[in-house]
Amino acid sequence: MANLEVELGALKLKNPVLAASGTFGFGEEYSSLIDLEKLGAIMVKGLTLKPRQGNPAPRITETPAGMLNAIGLQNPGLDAFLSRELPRLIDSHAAVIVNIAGDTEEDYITLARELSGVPGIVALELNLSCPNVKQGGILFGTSKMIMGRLITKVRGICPIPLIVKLSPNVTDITELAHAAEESGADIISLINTLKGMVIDIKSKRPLLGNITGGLSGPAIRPVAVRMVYDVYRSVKIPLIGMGGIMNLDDALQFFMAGARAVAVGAGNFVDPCAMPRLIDDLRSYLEKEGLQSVDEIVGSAQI
Amino acid sequence: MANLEVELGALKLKNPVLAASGTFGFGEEYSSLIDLEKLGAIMVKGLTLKPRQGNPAPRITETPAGMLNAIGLQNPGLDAFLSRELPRLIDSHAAVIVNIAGDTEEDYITLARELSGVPGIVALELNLSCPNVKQGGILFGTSKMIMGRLITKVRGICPIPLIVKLSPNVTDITELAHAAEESGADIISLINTLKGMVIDIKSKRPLLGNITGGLSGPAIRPVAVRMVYDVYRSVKIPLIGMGGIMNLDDALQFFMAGARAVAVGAGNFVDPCAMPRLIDDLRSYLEKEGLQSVDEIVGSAQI
Amino acid sequence: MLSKARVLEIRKVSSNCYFLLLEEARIARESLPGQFLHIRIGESLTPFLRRPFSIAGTSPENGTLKILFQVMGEGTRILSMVQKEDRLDCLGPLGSGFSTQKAHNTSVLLAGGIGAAPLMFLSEALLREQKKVIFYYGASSLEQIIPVRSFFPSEAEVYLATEDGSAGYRGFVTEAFQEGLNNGLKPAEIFACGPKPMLQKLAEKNRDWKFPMQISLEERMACGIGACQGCAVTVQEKGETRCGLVCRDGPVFNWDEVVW
Amino acid sequence: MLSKARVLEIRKVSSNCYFLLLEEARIARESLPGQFLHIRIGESLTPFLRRPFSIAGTSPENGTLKILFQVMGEGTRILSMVQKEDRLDCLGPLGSGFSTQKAHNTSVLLAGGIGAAPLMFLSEALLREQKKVIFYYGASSLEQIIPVRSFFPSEAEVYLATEDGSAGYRGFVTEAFQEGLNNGLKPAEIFACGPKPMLQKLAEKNRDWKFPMQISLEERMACGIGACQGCAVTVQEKGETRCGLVCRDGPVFNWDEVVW
Ligand SMILES: Cc1cc2nc3c(=O)[nH]c(=O)nc-3n(C[C@H](O)[C@H](O)[C@H](O)COP(=O)(O)OP(=O)(O)OC[C@H]3O[C@@H](n4cnc5c(N)ncnc54)[C@H](O)[C@@H]3O)c2cc1C
Ligand SMILES: Cc1cc2nc3c(=O)[nH]c(=O)nc-3n(C[C@H](O)[C@H](O)[C@H](O)COP(=O)(O)OP(=O)(O)OC[C@H]3O[C@@H](n4cnc5c(N)ncnc54)[C@H](O)[C@@H]3O)c2cc1C
Ligand SMILES: Cc1cc2nc3c(=O)[nH]c(=O)nc-3n(C[C@H](O)[C@H](O)[C@H](O)COP(=O)(O)O)c2cc1C
Ligand SMILES: Cc1cc2nc3c(=O)[nH]c(=O)nc-3n(C[C@H](O)[C@H](O)[C@H](O)COP(=O)(O)O)c2cc1C
Ligand code: FES
Ligand code: FES
Repeated sequence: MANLEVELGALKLKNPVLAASGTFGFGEEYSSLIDLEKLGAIMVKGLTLKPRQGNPAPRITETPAGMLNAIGLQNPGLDAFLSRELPRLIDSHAAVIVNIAGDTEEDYITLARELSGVPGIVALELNLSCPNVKQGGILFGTSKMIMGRLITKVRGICPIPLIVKLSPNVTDITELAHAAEESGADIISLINTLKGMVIDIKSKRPLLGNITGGLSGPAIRPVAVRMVYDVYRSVKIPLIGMGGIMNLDDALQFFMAGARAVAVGAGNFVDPCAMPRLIDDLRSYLEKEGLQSVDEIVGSAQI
Repeated sequence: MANLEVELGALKLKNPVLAASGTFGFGEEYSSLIDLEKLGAIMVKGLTLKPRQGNPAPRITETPAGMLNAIGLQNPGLDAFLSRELPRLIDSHAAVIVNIAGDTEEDYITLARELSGVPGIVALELNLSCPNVKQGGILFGTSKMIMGRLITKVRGICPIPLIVKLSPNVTDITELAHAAEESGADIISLINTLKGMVIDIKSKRPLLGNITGGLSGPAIRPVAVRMVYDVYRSVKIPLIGMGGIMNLDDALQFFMAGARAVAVGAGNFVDPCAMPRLIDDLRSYLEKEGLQSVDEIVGSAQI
Repeated sequence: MLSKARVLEIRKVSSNCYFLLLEEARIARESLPGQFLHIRIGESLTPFLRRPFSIAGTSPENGTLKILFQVMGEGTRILSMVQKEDRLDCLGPLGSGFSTQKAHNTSVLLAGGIGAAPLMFLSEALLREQKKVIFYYGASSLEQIIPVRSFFPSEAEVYLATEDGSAGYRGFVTEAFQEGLNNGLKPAEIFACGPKPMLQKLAEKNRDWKFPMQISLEERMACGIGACQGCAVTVQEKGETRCGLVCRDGPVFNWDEVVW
Repeated sequence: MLSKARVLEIRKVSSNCYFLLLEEARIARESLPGQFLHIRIGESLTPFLRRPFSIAGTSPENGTLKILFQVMGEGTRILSMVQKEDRLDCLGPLGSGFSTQKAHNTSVLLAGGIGAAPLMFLSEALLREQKKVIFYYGASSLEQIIPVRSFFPSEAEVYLATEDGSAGYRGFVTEAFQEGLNNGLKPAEIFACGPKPMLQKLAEKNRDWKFPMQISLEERMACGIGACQGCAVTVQEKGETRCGLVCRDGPVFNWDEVVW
């Protein structure tokens, strides 16, 4: 039987199929549908220091071959996560990656300090799509300088693998990937959602309560594959690819572009069994192709 | 009967429905299918000074709710355009907007000089998605500075309305829109295609001969609507919106977001009659809603 | 929770509503009135997301269940073209159901349009509990009315209201119900499902009436199981507001929980 | 150029090929062998683009035409589910057709797989011109073979080749044809359609043979009418290479025009 284990630097995963942050809650919701232990890891819903209420409704709408979401990081906050959500996740034997977000550098640092010692948490993922309130609202993820400084600081106090999640809403993602690597990121995950909006032509108003939202799903897959392909050439650290993955064929594009692991996001909503099936299909694919491990196809489409 | 005429500054169009550059050739190909005179204008295939062969095959592939193209600006060059294509367009009574592209500032300036006096050409559209060979290949459309300087120069020698077409592959499109306005653009058109790629998992190679291509079609519509919405707030000059428009409902989103005219691109491939039908449907819509002109809904979704 | 249900019957029941009879033993057995199924429409990427539909009745003995749906957009248009023997990918039953009081009493069911669907299922449960069921059902016109008599247990009293007066009371179903109250109707509890303005109106009125009242809400859904936080509705509990999820905390809420 | 063709018949003719009989008088009247239709698959946004299919025959008197297609991916899978009386949105006939010589002579038609489709149409025209038609048809195995006899005029001589030898000659159709040549076959002209490797092989061989030969190419298409420059193929004319368009300059090319 082919071995699905992958090593992303110091992060060892039983297989390279992860649940993308924000699309899998804290795992519990899906536990009656699938065996959480089977997944490579669960990247839990974006966590902030204090609980957040999130954005006004409507928060989601469908778009051609995709969806927009403007959840607004609704989450129960650090304390409730540690006392209520994490124990349940650990009980289910899932590997947990915590996606953290904040409005200031201090938020990130506090979260990283509180979380990185906790047993059961295998890595942290920095969600940089939040506006930096101290720097006039510039997103952490769109400025090399602001991002680099944040990563350096978090790196300093975080003994576990640090994943930096890149936003696609930038002119040159390779530049930011490079800055993330230089500043000490162990792994890069990409892509987060593309900024988009839908207008309700009946009411002549933006449909989402938050006006704009993040576009995800198969619609953005070509953009995501391209970014993984480009970033693979500019950094040496491993990549986690995501954006519109629904099945094995989609995932293979990401591996071949250069991702060492993939995450399924909106695809979970359409098919709650997408991840376990992808894991099985990936194993069959490796066996059929006579491959020992996924590593043999990582970046194979690079020319 | 509702009046479909629109004025985009000095550019008066009989209606606000245009053919997007590169998707409608030089009009001739569609002339047996639709009456070219009926269209607001035809933005012809990107024109360069010298003829271009374009990229190796395959040049297109389908993606979820969209397509990728990497035509590579194949075109017959300025001379053949003036002697062969333009006369036919003029015979068909179409309003012609010429989309021009170059590798150097001089290319753009020469094209603008040669084209802007020619009867039958109602405006020029600057396609800024080409790499600036003199500036180390930075795209004209991704740097405020390079773009601003180019526009200022072209503006100086171009007596007819000047449209600047913005690329969506940037961190902050409003900044570039603002720079375009400051430098003398009369109209902004947006969006061009998003950079993307597809990997052929059988051959483990990028599918397109050019490796990457431009993503268009309904998949990108939410991104396009958002950019029109944002740019509308940051400039005073009129906008031509495009990106995934297939029908009236799609076009209305763009008008309400702030576009005074819209262009249909990939939609023409799927339904060659999309534009004439959109024009008829728009007229019926205005009448049903008791509106005098499209101006009454332009930007109506802004809040 | 994920099953392929077999289509036994699909039938048009009004100008824009369809009746769907599905066979899936587990869902038929487990479903409670007020719960819903999250159904995948075709296998194409457009429409992308699943669509939620209330369960309109079950027959656990036969392993079958009913759905009533209205054609609204692309998804329901495609659903209306399924054929006998097709398989529908159904996630569910999901959400919390209606809870009914222990005592024998008079229950009033108020439905606007396709909101009738979950109340049909509920009426069967109430009748089994030996309650008197009075059903007020409103639609915009006669042709939009589902032939309730063929879906509703015959023991239920049914009152129709149409906005154009083409059948039953002329006006809104809330007004028809108000008339009933004026004529001495004494509901012990109310269950309502319909368009938001109707429910909002009822909640307003109920500040005077003060009947026990449960309402079933709709919101756009992605996951349907509480994972994405997409279907948020602001709810209040003891003066404090928080974010509730229609798919998990609802779709049935107490009338005074919802912040409109 | 844009018509809604009525589906008169759809039928499976091999393990993965379907026959489609359409009614559309204008297309039936105007089509030439070698031309194709650009067909919209359903009304959903996925699949997004139209799909090109060769016209496999027409009956101008009845206003009907034939298509033969193979299920390759999503688009053809959906097309295989159309039903009698459905309407298909067809753009065409498009492209240039085969041109045939004036003289009476022996024409050899070489098809690989679904490449047989345009050659069926062509064979009818050739037979009307009183020519002798010899058809070499290859597929990977028996079950992939379309029952040519029921689609091909009985006057045509037919030779089969399968890669696994399950029917006819064991090997590639090009090899079967070579054997024919070895046995004295003297074609006056050749028409070929099939997978790229087969056509490339033929073009190579023809540098020795030097038969007049036309081949029909495939390329991914968006517009189908020469507007998008998407279906480029490099062609040469008098030593100069330029970019040709399969949809407009082709799909039929002279064998020595194409730069492989
Ligand atoms: C818990 C629940 C139970 C439901 N039960 C039923 C039922 O039994 N029968 C029935 O016919 N319908 C029911 N609905 C509504 C049904 O889900 C929508 O009508 C359907 O999803 C529309 O899909 P569409 O693709 O046809 O329309 P779309 O093209 O997606 O939308 C058409 C219109 O419907 C509105 N809409 C879309 N999705 C929703 C949604 N989730 N909630 C509210 N409005 C929406 C949109 O604003 C739009 O105006 C229920 C909804 C919920 C949340
Ligand atoms: C001029 C012309 C005439 C044709 N005539 C016929 C015919 O008579 N019968 C028939 O069955 N097929 C014909 N084809 C091929 C047919 O168009 C493709 O098989 C079809 O578009 C595949 O669609 P899909 O959605 O099923 O597959 P997709 O999912 O789009 O692709 C499946 C596979 O088919 C390949 N493919 C897709 N589109 C094309 C294309 N345009 N050209 C070549 N390869 C492609 C892809 O590389 C992929 O591997 C013709 C193609 C052309 C260009
Ligand atoms: C409903 C929803 C909520 C999301 N929330 C988060 C989040 O909290 N943190 C984060 O980093 N990404 C979040 N994302 C982005 C996803 O993790 C993922 O990067 C993106 O959706 C692209 O993958 P997909 O196309 O497979 O969905 C969210 C996406 C969706 C659809
Ligand atoms: C095949 C193709 C060729 C294109 N060529 C050009 C071009 O030459 N110049 C240009 O400015 N834009 C070009 N575009 C971009 C379109 O004009 C348009 O901006 C983009 O496709 C978004 O619109 P759509 O989604 O309606 O296609 C091209 C698009 C396509 C699909
Ligand atoms: S639909 Fe995802 S939380 Fe309710
Ligand atoms: S498909 Fe557009 S030019 Fe051939």
